[in-house]
Amino acid sequence: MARELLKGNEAMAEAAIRAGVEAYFGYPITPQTELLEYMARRMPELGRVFVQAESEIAAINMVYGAACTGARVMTSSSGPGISLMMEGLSYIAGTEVPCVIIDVMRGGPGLGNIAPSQGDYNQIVRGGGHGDYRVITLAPATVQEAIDLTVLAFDLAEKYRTIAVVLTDGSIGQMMEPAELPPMREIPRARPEWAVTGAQGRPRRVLSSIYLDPYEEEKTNKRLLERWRQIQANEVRYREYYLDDAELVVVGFGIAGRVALSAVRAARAEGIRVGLLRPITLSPFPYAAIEALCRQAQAFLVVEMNAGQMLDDVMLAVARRVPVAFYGRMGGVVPFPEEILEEIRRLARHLPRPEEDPREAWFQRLSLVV
Amino acid sequence: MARELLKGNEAMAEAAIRAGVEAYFGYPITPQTELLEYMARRMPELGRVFVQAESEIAAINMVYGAACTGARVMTSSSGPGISLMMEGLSYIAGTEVPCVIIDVMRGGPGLGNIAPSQGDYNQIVRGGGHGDYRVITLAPATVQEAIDLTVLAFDLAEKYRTIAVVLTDGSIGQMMEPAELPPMREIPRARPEWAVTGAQGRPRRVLSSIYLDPYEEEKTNKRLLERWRQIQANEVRYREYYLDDAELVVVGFGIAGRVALSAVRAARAEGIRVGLLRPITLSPFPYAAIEALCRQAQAFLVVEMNAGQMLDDVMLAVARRVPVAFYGRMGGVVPFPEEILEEIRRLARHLPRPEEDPREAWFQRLSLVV
Amino acid sequence: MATVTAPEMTYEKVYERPRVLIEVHTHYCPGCTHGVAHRLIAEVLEEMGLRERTIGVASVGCSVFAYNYFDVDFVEAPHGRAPAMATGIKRMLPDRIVFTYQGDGDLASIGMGEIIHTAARGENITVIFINNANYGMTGGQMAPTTVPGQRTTTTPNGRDVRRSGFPIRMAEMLANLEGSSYVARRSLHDPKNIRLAKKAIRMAFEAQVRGLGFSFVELLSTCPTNWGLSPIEAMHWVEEMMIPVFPLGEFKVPPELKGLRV
Amino acid sequence: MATVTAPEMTYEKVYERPRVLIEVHTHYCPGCTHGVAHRLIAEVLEEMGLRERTIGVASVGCSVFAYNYFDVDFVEAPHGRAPAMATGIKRMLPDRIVFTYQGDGDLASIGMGEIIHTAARGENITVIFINNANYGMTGGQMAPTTVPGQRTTTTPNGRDVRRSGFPIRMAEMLANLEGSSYVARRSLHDPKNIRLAKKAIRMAFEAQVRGLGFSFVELLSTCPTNWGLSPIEAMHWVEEMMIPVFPLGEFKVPPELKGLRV
Amino acid sequence: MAVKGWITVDERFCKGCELCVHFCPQKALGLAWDRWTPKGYHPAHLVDPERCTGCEVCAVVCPEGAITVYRQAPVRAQRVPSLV
Amino acid sequence: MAVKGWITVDERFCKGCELCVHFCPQKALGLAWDRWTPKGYHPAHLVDPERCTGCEVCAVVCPEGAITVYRQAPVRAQRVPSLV
Amino acid sequence: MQVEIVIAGFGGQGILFAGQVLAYAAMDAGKNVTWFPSYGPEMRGGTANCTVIISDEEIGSPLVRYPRAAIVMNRPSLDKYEPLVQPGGVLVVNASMAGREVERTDVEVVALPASEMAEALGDRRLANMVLVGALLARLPVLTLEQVERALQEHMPGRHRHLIEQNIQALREGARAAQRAFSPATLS
Amino acid sequence: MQVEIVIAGFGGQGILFAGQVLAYAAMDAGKNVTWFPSYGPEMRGGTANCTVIISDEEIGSPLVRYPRAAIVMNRPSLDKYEPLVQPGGVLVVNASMAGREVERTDVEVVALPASEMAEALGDRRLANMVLVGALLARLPVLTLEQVERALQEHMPGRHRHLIEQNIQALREGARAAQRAFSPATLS
Ligand SMILES: Cc1ncc(C[n+]2csc(CCOP(=O)(O)OP(=O)(O)O)c2C)c(N)n1
Ligand SMILES: Cc1ncc(C[n+]2csc(CCOP(=O)(O)OP(=O)(O)O)c2C)c(N)n1
Ligand code: SF4
Ligand code: SF4
Ligand code: SF4
Ligand code: SF4
Repeated sequence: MARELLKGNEAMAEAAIRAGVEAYFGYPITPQTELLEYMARRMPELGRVFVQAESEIAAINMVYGAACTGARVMTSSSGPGISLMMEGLSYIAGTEVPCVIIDVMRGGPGLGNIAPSQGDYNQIVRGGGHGDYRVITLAPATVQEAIDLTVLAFDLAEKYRTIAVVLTDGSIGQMMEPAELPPMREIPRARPEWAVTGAQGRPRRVLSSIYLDPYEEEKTNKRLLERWRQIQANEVRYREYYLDDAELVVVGFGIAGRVALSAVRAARAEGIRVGLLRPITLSPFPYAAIEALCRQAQAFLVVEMNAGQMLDDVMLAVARRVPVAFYGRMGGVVPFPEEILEEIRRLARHLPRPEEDPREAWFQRLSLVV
Repeated sequence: MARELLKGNEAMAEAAIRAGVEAYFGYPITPQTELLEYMARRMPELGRVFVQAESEIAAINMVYGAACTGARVMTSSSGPGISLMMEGLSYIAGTEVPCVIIDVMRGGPGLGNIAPSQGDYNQIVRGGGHGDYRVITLAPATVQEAIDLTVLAFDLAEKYRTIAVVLTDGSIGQMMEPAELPPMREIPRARPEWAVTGAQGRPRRVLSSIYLDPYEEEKTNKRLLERWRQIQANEVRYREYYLDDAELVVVGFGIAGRVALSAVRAARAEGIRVGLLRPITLSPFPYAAIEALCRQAQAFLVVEMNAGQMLDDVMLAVARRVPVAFYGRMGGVVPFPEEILEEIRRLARHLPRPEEDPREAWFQRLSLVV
Repeated sequence: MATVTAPEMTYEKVYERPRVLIEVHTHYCPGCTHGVAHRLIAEVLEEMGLRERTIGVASVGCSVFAYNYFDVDFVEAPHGRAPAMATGIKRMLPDRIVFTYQGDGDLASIGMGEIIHTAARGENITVIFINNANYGMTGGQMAPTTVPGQRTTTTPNGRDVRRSGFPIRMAEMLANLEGSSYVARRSLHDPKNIRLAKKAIRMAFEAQVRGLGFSFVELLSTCPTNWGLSPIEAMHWVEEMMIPVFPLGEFKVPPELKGLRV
Repeated sequence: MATVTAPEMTYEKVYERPRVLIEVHTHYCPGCTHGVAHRLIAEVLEEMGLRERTIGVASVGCSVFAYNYFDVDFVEAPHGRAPAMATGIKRMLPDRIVFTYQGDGDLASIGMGEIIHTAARGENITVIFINNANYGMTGGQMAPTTVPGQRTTTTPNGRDVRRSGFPIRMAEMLANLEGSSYVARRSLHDPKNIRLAKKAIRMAFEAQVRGLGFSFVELLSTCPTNWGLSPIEAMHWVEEMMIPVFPLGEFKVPPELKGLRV
Repeated sequence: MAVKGWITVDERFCKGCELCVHFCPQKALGLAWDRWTPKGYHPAHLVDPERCTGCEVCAVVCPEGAITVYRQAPVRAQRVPSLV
Repeated sequence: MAVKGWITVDERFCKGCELCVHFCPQKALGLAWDRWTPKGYHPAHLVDPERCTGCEVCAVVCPEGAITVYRQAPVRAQRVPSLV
Repeated sequence: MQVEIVIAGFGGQGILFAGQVLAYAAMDAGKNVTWFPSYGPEMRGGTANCTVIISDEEIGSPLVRYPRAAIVMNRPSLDKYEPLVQPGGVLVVNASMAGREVERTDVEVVALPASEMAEALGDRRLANMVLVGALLARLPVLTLEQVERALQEHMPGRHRHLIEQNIQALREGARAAQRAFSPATLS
Repeated sequence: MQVEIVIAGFGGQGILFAGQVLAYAAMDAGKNVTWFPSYGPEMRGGTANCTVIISDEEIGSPLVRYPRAAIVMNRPSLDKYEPLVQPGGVLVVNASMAGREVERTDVEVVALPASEMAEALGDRRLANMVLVGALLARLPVLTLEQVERALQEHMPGRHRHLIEQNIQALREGARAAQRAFSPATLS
């Protein structure tokens, strides 16, 4: 298909439609609203379901109900709205039905602002809802990736009967880039064997997240864990740039990873042996890939648009074998390549000790500018 | 004062009252309900405010409003109800007003069950709401501690203008133990200089979490971060048992830490040099204390009633200097001391390699029993 | 069950437990009329031949285990969100019969937003609303339907309307929304009223079968355990204390169902 | 401002901007009647001498920045939760005057539960409800108050009541709750109605001052930007399209305020 | 003379709540104080078969759907109408 | 003869929405097309002072509280009543 | 020295109260004690149980898999806890509701028709105290007097009129336990 | 080779559209391109801007601190972006609204009375295209033809009747830019 100039939010909406989404339930919130509005136009045209819910809580529970029928369903929101979905997400996880959530992050905490941010990494990756559950988290850095990962999200969610989140932010949601949309898929008529559709000519089915007996609940927790282990084994994804001979490794996801790429190129132009690892699946996180890089890298630089959330995952992988530095902007500020280039130069000049706390050094420097 | 036989939930309620709580807003949920019911009786007697909110969302926002007047206020709930409070908590954090939340954990995810659990560690400690914020998290292991930490929670919340969570579970909430209540405190008449009370003879005040300009929001994020650094510097708390000559160190919080204590004693009786570190502040987490123990310990055993959440924090502190093993029960199952004793014995017999993944070994053993 | 034969002559079965009710012992307290409501719904589904087309949505409350008792497909919703889940299901499967079964804490307190908007949207589902004037499952706290002066564990001196507010009449509120088709309040406190309650439930499902939109039946129900009354005393308490606050009747009957004999 | 002296004789000031309105340029679009509502509230607070005793609760919507415009203490609530925050404030400071200012998405959609329960509790606060038939701040999506057939960005072919439901009349709904004291719906589409709107706002605050419980004023307001109309066209649209769906009037006047001349 | 009726109580379900006993217009029912159900309740039973008219009232009020009602009639193919 | 009135428009606030112009019963107001406010709008002003009666209608409809209204009267201590 | 006691039976048999009485007595005796109940209205209709641990040192786990003693007041509880009592421990059975004999021979067994004995004392619901009395006769972790004082001190106001009855039941149970001497103790 | 262009001015001046036209042209020319807007209704009334990056290789950051070129359509935008344009870069100014002279001498400056020129072409709102034309005359990252084709290809249906006007404006701007030659380029 031909390349079109597409806005991230609308591209993800159309990608979901081509992937065969049968129902969308959502509520307006900047910087995600274009996705909702696109669905409001297109879904009825296609005879599919669009409902503007009265709230994000209603939206996630409509998704929950629709998912129980075995249909491909989704919602999308941002910060405050996502927080309201936490109970519903925990129920969906506990009921083991698949669904897709697109989270277009904005500055927080609280009402904050509508600028691009990565402040909700922990909320999504470490589970903002109650109970032990994990969700697949995909982080696009371009409009094309936003399209591809939206489609992938549906496939993985169904394959593993889990929640898949496309975790992006206002920058990807609002920017336009040339991208190619996938062909329109057929919507499968058959429903999975667990779906609730009316007990016609078969024993009745029940979908619920309640297990009053702790030992039964523990079995369920274990089942979720088993599934998560498969996901960890099969679904880790990331992209590498200039890593072959890299002595310094920058790690960043989404838009931050993309800004870092410009900085890495500039640093290379200055002769600095630096590369970039951009995690595409934030969970499962590419621990092994980063651990492997410890053998070649003299230091890591983690770049995020938050106070250091993915940083913990990198630290867990590196385990202080080599030094880790951190650079973060917060509250909706998108770093410029120049800032990251400066950090790379500093690392090239002087390596911190592995036992140093990267947050400490960062905070000291931050205090000078903010 | 004399020791009384007190039920955890009621002890925390009375402790809050003695600490001068002026308003309680809550909603019923097992295994926390006795706390609400106790407040329903006592608060009106004392001429203080009790409101049964229509939902946990209303409750946390009533707390938000009341906190903005500079009063000592609180709510309490469990799993599903806490998840519904995530948006409100993020707003409160972003507005920098103090309040206390008591979270009496139960089995999850979803509706799950009402048995004791520690499955919500990540939700509270790593921030279940959107945006960059941290909350002080206190984990009692006895009814006496539940009392003391409830009082402490109010003092710390006000000192740092932050949210303080007493993170406990159905076992502490429901069990009875002899404990001593603190004397009744005076309620301070004076309101803090930021409180919204009507602009009488002073410039008006505004409390909000919105900072439309990302650079302003970043300043706010930094202010929160600064405060968090102070909290990390001043407020780390934990308890040590038999650590002086310990070669094996068990780490567990709350009821799990207490069960571990029985196992440690039994192991000591068998001549195993094992000790226990029980974190009392889960955030700020006692990283330094655990890091220090790496010099003396041959291995750590992390015991939790979840699939390994605090485990990540221990791993961050240990950084694979020495092996870490994990033992978890999930879904509301409380381990018996015998189970943990068996894990200690195994460690004493054979040490894993530091690079081994503790979850892997645990999961394999778990598969045999669950 | 085979017909029982009395010594001298034959008897014929005139009533038996509906097959839609699964043959298990329920967890409800002795004398709790949740059980009556269950039986009436089961009878209606059976008489209308809807069992294989029906999907139930259980809610959080004593009826959380309702899915154990009906021989139909079921899901269990988060507290108060059953109407939203039902909306999701019905939009995907418009030709199925979808009903929620909710208590008064669930529907009228935490679930107020969902029930009103589901009614306003005119979702073609049926809602069975059990009003027992308190939160049963959690041990008898005040509900939005708790009557003035009623003692509960959170209104130990009786509900003081100045501090704890006034009871909310859901049936009347929902009847005023254009999206609702059939709305009635009935009571389960004696045989006569139980018969009327069944008629209302029948009407509600008839409305859904005809695609007339949101149908709602509020049932005044007992909670002997938390009221601290015997099952029989509880039946009287409904009549004396609840009905004056929650008048019985059909508040909205769509023209299509007027004069329908059920 | 000094009095202006026209060449031949003296003029005296008969109206000036209320002092309770801070002297700043607002972020509202030209001709948006959010500004009129602000001015009326400011005038009432000034006339009643309540400035120093008042605490406002802003909500999420175009009026999110209301706290920048009133010279009174203010807080800003999460979307839909202003009544809960106001409850928390009022319970701590019963002698202060607490009001919320909420849009129709905020109050009637996501905030439905909070507004109904706050009214049912009879919280002694005042709620100013701006009904502009859509979500302004986020760019003109459907609101619960969007009138049938109205085009919005989420009802591109006009609101189809079968798919998107019917508009909700908040004033009528809240008037039916025992906890509410004064409830009115007014419009801001011309000078005569603006004068009536101010009277209603005055009555609402009078009710709170007297401790009569929950008071509520719904104001039909314009959103020229998202309606795609000029400010003047928008005023006419209110009259022609909204008033037929949202009748004006006082739906509940407490006896204590009957005959009060304001 | 009134129709002759008969009822059976399924003791797997009965909880001895006595609602049937209370509402029976003929006062034909009672609890069996000498027996326990598997769940530990005293079940209801027909204490005075002579009085039962098969009016179904007991079945109408039974929360457990434990009661089956029979009525005298000439022998023929069974119909099982439901309640009300 | 009608009361003589006068109005001033505070150009810091005016957004040129023309509501005052539209509703002025005397058609005494208009926008100043030759001027911009600091925020880039054409402000309203009194185009025909002779016609203004000080009826306050413009101030009543002004969303920005930008209008001050004066009315002819014998010189004495000022009272500043508010609207309505 | 630490002693763990499990009390189990139907809801309504006064299981939790019996445990609380022991806990109060232990507290007043200056010992460490924990009382851990099965909880939640969701448990309604099911069986109730509680674990009381009395110890001289700080108590670790409030739950144990193998208690030192158990009082079982119905059949399901007997089936559940008979296998768990520590060898040499004490198993007190309400013979009125147990519906079967105890099989284990390595524990001290006291089986009393507690319900009937209680009925004789005027109220079936005193069976729990009868069995507590019996337990104390065989497991001298607390004296009868200490428990009686605990009843007097801590019985909630609205039930004070029942104190005497409860004390009677305690003593009756203890006396009966002395008489009914089980072989296991001889070994 | 990568070129960054910032376009800034009041909302309603067609800022975002001007950027999109460039982006479409770049895409059709087979180049990599990103279009990054200021966004959100919350921005209402404020100033609008967008950043267009055109490059031969995969584009990293869609935002830059120092753009190669800037089109500023009002005073605040001039104040904000004049200092940021790269030395040797291009600064295109709508003289009708700028309200002051450009101070920098190390950048190529094109200042045109775009609003008046647009008015002459029949619609003030064509000023954006006038300035885009001017930019392309000095920064040959795309040809006029490519941009004209982009207008024809991608102009949304309901605005197609405006295509001709827009093309006129483009050409007019380019022509004017050739004439108005600024000293900076000589240095
Ligand atoms: C979000 C959330 N809050 C609270 C609870 C706890 N809870 C379980 S049942 C219940 C009350 C149910 O009462 P009602 O709806 O009246 O039904 P009933 O039990 O009276 O039949 C509550 C509050 C929960 N499970 N989830
Ligand atoms: C939980 C949450 N959901 C969504 C939003 C996004 N949001 C901001 S304003 C708004 C709509 C406000 O519309 P309305 O209440 O009608 O006020 P108006 O802007 O029309 O004055 C929404 C949905 C949010 N901030 N928080
Ligand atoms: S608690 Fe009340 S509502 Fe729940 S089952 Fe028992 S009697 Fe019924
Ligand atoms: S968007 Fe609508 S409601 Fe918001 S300020 Fe503009 S005109 Fe007013
Ligand atoms: S009504 Fe039903 S449950 Fe109750 S006693 Fe009679 S048969 Fe048993
Ligand atoms: S009404 Fe007010 S804002 Fe509008 S033009 Fe007149 S003075 Fe200006």
